[in-house]
Amino acid sequence: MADYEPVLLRNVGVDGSRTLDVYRARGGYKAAEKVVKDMTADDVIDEVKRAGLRGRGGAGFPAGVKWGFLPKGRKRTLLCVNADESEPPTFCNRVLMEHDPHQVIEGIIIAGYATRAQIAYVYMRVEFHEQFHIMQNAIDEAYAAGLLGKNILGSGYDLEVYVHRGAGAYVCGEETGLIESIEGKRGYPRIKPPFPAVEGLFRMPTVVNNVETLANLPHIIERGADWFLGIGTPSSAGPKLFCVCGPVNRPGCYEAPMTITCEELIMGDAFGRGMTDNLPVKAVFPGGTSMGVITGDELQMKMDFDDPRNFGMLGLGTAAAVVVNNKTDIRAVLRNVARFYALESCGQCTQCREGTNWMYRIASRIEHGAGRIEDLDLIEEVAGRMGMMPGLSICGLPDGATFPIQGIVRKFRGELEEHIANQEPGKAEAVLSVLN
Amino acid sequence: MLDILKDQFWFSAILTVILAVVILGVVAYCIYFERKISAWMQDRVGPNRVGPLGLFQPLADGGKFLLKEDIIPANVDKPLFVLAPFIAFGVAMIGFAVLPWGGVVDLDGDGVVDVTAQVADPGIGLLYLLGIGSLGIYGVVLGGWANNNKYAFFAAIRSTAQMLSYEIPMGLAIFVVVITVGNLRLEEIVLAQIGEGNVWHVVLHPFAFVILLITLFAETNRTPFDLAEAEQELVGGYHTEYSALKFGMFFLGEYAHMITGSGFITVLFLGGWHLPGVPGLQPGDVSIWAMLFKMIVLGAKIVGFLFLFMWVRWTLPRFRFDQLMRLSWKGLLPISMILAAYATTLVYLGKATNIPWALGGNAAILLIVLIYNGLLRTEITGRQANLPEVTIPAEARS
Amino acid sequence: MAKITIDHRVIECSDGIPVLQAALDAGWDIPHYCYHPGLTVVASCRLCLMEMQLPHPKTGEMGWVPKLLPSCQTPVRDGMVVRFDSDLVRDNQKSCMEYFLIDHPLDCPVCDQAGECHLQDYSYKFGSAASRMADQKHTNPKKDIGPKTLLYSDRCVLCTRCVRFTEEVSGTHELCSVNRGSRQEIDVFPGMPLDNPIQGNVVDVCPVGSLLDKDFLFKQRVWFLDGTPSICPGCSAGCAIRVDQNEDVVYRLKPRFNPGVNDWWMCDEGRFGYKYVHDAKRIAAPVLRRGADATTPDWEAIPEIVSYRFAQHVAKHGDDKIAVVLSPMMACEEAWLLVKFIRGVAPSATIATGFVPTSGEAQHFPVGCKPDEAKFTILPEKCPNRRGVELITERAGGNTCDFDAFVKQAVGGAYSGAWIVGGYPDEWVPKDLTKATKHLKLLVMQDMFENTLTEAAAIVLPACAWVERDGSFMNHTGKIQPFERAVRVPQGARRDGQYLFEIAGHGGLYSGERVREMMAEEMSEFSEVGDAPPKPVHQH
Amino acid sequence: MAWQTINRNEPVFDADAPPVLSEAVREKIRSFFPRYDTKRAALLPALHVVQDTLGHVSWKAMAEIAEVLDIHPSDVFDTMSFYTHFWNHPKGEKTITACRSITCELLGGREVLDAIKKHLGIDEHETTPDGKYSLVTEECLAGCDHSPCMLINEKLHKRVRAADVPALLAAADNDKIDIPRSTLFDAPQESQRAGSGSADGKTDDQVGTNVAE
Amino acid sequence: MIRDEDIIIVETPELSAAERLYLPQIIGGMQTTFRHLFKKNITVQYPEQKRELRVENYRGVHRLNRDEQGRVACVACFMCQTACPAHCIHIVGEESPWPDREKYPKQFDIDELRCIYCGMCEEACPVDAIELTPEYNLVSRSRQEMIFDKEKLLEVHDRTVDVKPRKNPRITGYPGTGNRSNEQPPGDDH
Repeated sequence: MADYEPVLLRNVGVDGSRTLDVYRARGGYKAAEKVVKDMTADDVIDEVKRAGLRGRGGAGFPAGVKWGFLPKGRKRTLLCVNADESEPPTFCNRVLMEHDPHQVIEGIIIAGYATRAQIAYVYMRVEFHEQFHIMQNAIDEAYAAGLLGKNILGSGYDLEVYVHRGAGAYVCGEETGLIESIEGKRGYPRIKPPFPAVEGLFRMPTVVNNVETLANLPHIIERGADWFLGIGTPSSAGPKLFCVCGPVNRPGCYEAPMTITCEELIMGDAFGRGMTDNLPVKAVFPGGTSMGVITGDELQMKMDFDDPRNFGMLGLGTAAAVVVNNKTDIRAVLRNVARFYALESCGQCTQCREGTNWMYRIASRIEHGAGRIEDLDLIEEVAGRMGMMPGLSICGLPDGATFPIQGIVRKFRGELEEHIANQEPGKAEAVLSVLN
Repeated sequence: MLDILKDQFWFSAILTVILAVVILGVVAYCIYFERKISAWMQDRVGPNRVGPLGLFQPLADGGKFLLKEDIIPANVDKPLFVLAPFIAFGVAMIGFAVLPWGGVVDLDGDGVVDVTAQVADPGIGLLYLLGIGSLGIYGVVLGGWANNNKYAFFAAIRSTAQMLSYEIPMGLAIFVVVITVGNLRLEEIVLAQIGEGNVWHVVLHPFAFVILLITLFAETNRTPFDLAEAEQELVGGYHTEYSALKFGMFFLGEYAHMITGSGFITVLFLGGWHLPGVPGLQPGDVSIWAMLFKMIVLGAKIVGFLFLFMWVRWTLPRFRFDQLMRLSWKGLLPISMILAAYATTLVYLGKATNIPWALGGNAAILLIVLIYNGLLRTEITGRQANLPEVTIPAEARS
Repeated sequence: MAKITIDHRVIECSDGIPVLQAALDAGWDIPHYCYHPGLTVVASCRLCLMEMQLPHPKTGEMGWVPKLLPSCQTPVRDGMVVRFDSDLVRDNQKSCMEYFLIDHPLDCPVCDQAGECHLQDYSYKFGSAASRMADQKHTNPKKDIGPKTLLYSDRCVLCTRCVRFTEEVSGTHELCSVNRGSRQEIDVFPGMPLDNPIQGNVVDVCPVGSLLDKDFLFKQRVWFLDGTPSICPGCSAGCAIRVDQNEDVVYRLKPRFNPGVNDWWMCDEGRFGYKYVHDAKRIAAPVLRRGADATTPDWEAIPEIVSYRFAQHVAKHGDDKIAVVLSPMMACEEAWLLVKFIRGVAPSATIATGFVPTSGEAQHFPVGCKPDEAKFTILPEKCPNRRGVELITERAGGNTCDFDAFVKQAVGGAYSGAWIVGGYPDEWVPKDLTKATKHLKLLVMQDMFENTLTEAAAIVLPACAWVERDGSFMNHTGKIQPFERAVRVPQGARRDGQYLFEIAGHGGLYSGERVREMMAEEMSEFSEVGDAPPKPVHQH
Repeated sequence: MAWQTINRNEPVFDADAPPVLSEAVREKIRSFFPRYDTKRAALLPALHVVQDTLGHVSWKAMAEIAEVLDIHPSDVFDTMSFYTHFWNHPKGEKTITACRSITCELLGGREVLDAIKKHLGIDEHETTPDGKYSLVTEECLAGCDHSPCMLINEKLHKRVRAADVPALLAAADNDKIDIPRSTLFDAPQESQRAGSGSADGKTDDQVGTNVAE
Repeated sequence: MIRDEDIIIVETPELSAAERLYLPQIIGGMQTTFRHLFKKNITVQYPEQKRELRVENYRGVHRLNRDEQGRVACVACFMCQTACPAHCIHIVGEESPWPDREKYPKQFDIDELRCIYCGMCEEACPVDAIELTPEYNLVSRSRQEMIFDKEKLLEVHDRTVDVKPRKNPRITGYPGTGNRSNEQPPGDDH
């Protein structure tokens, strides 16, 4: 893939890539101008639909279709930009906003125009301090240049873009949680239906799109849907940002079509460049932790929207891979993942609120050498009893908790059992009897 | 002093006083022994708290009877309610009047018989006894009626029926003796069992003895025939509402009745004060010491019967009422009728005191009874035949 | 009406109600915590999930949805097929119940909710016998969140009904949930305790023993209590309530579902306003005064004494000098019996309606809403039956007047004989009326507590509290609602209805229903009152 | 001890004390109103501004925010407690947010965290006695390409080694970012950061908005 | 519901001729009773002699246990009052003055005269606070004395503190019965 020319990341590394001038000099805002001046909203939607742009936030829902759900005779539409990138170990949105904020803003203008939104809220997680300032500065610049605000580029289209900072809640990355959070409430995901496209922020039709999804829009408009479809496979078209991190030689965010395999992502010269100290890969969370885990033997998995399902994963997710080498104790990984979901569960649905926490308690007990063999079955069963897939929860967070934990217990059961067998005899009973 | 005693009237008077005291004492101690014997039979100790060996228990009981609140419930028939226990007790006591306690007595040793050791010696002594005995039921019936309590009333009715049923075989059994002796005076009946060629009637008529014994249980309301006070179904029976002294009277009456009955059967069948071959117990021994000896012997025989009464009570369970009736009407009555007829026949044949004849007859009757019971009485007859038959499936039989 | 099929049984239900509600109405015991018909749906307890057939988004054909759907949130559609009796559903219930109990302290023995706790009931019915949770339980603190309410947060299942209640019904927003995930708790803002006039309902909506009433705390175990349907006499709203008593002691009042009147709620004033029932100072026996000496006559003699005294009075002073004051605390039946009696002995006697205690303004909830949008209202008229006695007075015809007019005339000496009914829990006698007693040669006073009038009365008859009587009240909208007797009268007293029944010349035992039948002959309003109270649409 | 009762009837601050939010801060909060349809939606920005101004959001501040936004204080408490970012008790001048995501943990995040704890002598969610540093952990800072990383106030420190920690903490401007700051959520000019010590002089019980592990 | 196969039909035995006469049986019975006249008594002279209780789970006077700190162990849950078939327990609960306990009995009365000593209270108690001691010597001079209040029941505990009443082993070990919470509940053998 060495010959792949980055599109989304084309400005990364260019001096002053954050500034409007540089962005414009490199061809920016042409698409936005084209859209607001020459195209109707439906044209834009059709183009995006034709390109088959699937949401990059994790669920992979086609963006054009999502826009099509908006009710016909609506008075107002609101656009929410999901920049609440909290999934470990995902950071591609950060890279986009940090290095090329105007690309995102241009995407917002196009999406806003297509959905006839007058206001766009960029919901950005609070830990993105620098990125917030970069983004806000870029927005200010865009306002000054007439790219935002009233009558954009003289087209008569108005769009206000506000950055709304989150405050440290993973679940606000869920679209309805994000909406609730903007409304100034706790970030409880809403029950669906009604979907946000019908009744979202402030009970108005609302579109929620990921930063990366929006960053793709200028290129689709500029180069056409056919170009977009020419990259990758028909169902997984277009450029995609991949993150790779952990004990690899060159962790980072890379752009590639969705035809690469996980192995290439880790080992490829253009990507991770292999493991540190050449240690074997034990496990990879190829799509962010919530999508599940593959073992070192399953690295041939393709990083597209479909193939991960064949490996017991929930989906492609954010395509951010964290690699675990064989020096790592799988129990620590299990505990870390379990802790993340236990602490980030919003607490609305019983199964998720209690189940994630229960899993964490079991996982940390196992890590401390006080596990029991039956705990493995238990943690797997608990993990199997939550999530949106069996209909047991409002949002997808518990699904995200299910897949990595079930994956770890299933795929590394032998190792876990070995640890339990080798732990200090009687410790589990001792710990449990102290607890109760 | 002695002269006064020579007068039968004064002798009887003094005897009455002595007897009354002694019998009351005996009655009281009967209760004590009843409890003791029942305890022994059940491997217990019995009363042992009041006095040595619990001997003062009757006194304590008596004191209690006297001192307890005497309740007369509302709506009872007051006069009868009060009267009934006295009838029951009084009637039982006056039965002693005709018992021949010690034959005839020569008080001063002058060879002339002065008095009879008997309160009264009427010619119809036996009839007196029978009559008085039947009166005993009066107390029960009146008590049960006066209680104004349905259980007591049931008891009264039961008693009546029971008494009615058992007096007939009893009368017939006595008839056997009377027809054999040919006299109703009790002293004569005793004497008829003594002397050459005479034996105790129990030897002569064992069947009649047994029947009289059984009917006596019924007459005295003792287990297994104490249906008039069946606690299970009638609370306390005829004395449900009685308490304190009146209850005590019923209680004492029952024991007095037992003593009378025992004396009665002793006189009729066991030779009264006589023991064969024992000097001092023969008709010729008329000294005052012989009289006392005779009295003791008769008393001992009575005590023996009392023991038998108690023994049976603590052995046998109570009859069901239909069983009680069946026993009387279908068992005792036919047998006693045959006995009476046979005894009459013997007298007619002049073989009234002939032992082989008498025993032979008894043996024949026993044979008939056994044959009837064992061989003939296989069919269910009468109303019982109309009962629906219970069919048992073959596979359920195991 | 929509027809839906639940477990092969077809039921009819109104359009658009949740499937859960339809199933509950049809008699299924569907476990649920967060759903309450009076509150918004949050679908967060995930216990009521069912399998459903929904139209396919593309083809429109009905087909089983592969996942479970929350029945509280899915509205019924005609022809819908729902499966409750399925392994998938049961499996979820079982695991869900296990999750609920993960951090639950299992302190049922000391929990006042035990016995009416849905955590207990559902665990028993839908849960598993043992918990596999072996790790340390997380314990949340107990909080004193208000003057009348305690919050045991470790028993909480976070259904947030209470929070929604304060947001949506009371509109006072005291309660909130704090923190998130498994550390979430219900709390109030410190210094702003849960203290609104209808806060007691949060205890009722709480399906577990988390919110508890300080008034009832540790007093009784609920399984000892017997509930009697009744009507709250606290104001003229006529809220349907349940009187919970054990051995003739009232321990608490609970609201009963009464659509259109109080729905599921009741106010604290009514809830805790029953205490006077067990006041030791209550008049418990009739008193007869002749000059200075007072006697207590037998109840059997009362009808004769009263009739005789009135007849004598009429003979002496004429029948237009007699007045009767019907208290709005009386039941309609009692008022009617009294009117019948008076009109019998003195046809032109004046019938006056009694003193109507009022306090403040009507309070509408949610706080700050318009009166016609109110979900719950506390009325200023602190008596249950003003409209009832007014109706009876009006139908009685002849001389009638209102209370103020009566007082004026009585002070002026217009009456020489009067029967005044009180029965108010508080001090009520106006000063003027006390002055009027000097004109009253025959005063029959029927009241609960001693006051200046009972001191002056020739005959004092004890009035009973409403829990001791039965009858019906007419609320401010004119709805006649029957209530039943919950406890027996104090020793020595007798039910008002009973002695009025006898005084009015009837034999036998008084019963509200029997008198209503008699009343219905002349007042059609009372012909269909005797219906049973409406079936509770929602059990908890 | 579940039986020990927390009394919520008594206010934890003095209602008569002077307001902790200056008019400038209130004005700043109000400036967010036009952005949203409801006033309540300005709650998160308001909390950011107040935390920026006072260092933390005290009970009194919550009540005053509620007043500005025209909602009940409990709603402020409710929302605020959901988010881990807000403190309802005083925090240090510099907040160290150590990342403990899986990537950081794989690359030595635990050692870094331990080094910070050891160096400052405090545990998570604690503040040094001199009020200089508060330590919290975050699940992921989205800096996985530079793990292990940590934030000191707004500055992201990348590839931190346990050995670097003392030097890093000692550096005076370790919280300065070299990007032009947007003033959108910043405190109004005239107010100064309260640093340690709460504005109403009271420390309250840990109803913690920060979820403890 | 009784199943058909569980029904055993017993036929009346046929009586022999001798049996029908009843006399041999009567005599046999009388022999038996007569023999017993001379047997050794088994009576124990109770107040003077006292016999060891042969049954370990004898259910005598109740006691109200104390916890380690000497306080009444009862949590006033009313379970015993609920379980009592004779309605002889009367409890008045109150908020406890101790920090580790929620509720305690302000008043705890057992009417020992009404009690039928069935032991249900013991079974019902979730904290093993009420137990039936093997103490059977229960006398008094008035009915009032036989209504044991809390102090008196605690006194019984102090007196019998060393006696551990034996309980049905099947019942112990439910989760939540205080110190035995880790045992598995019975279930399989039902």
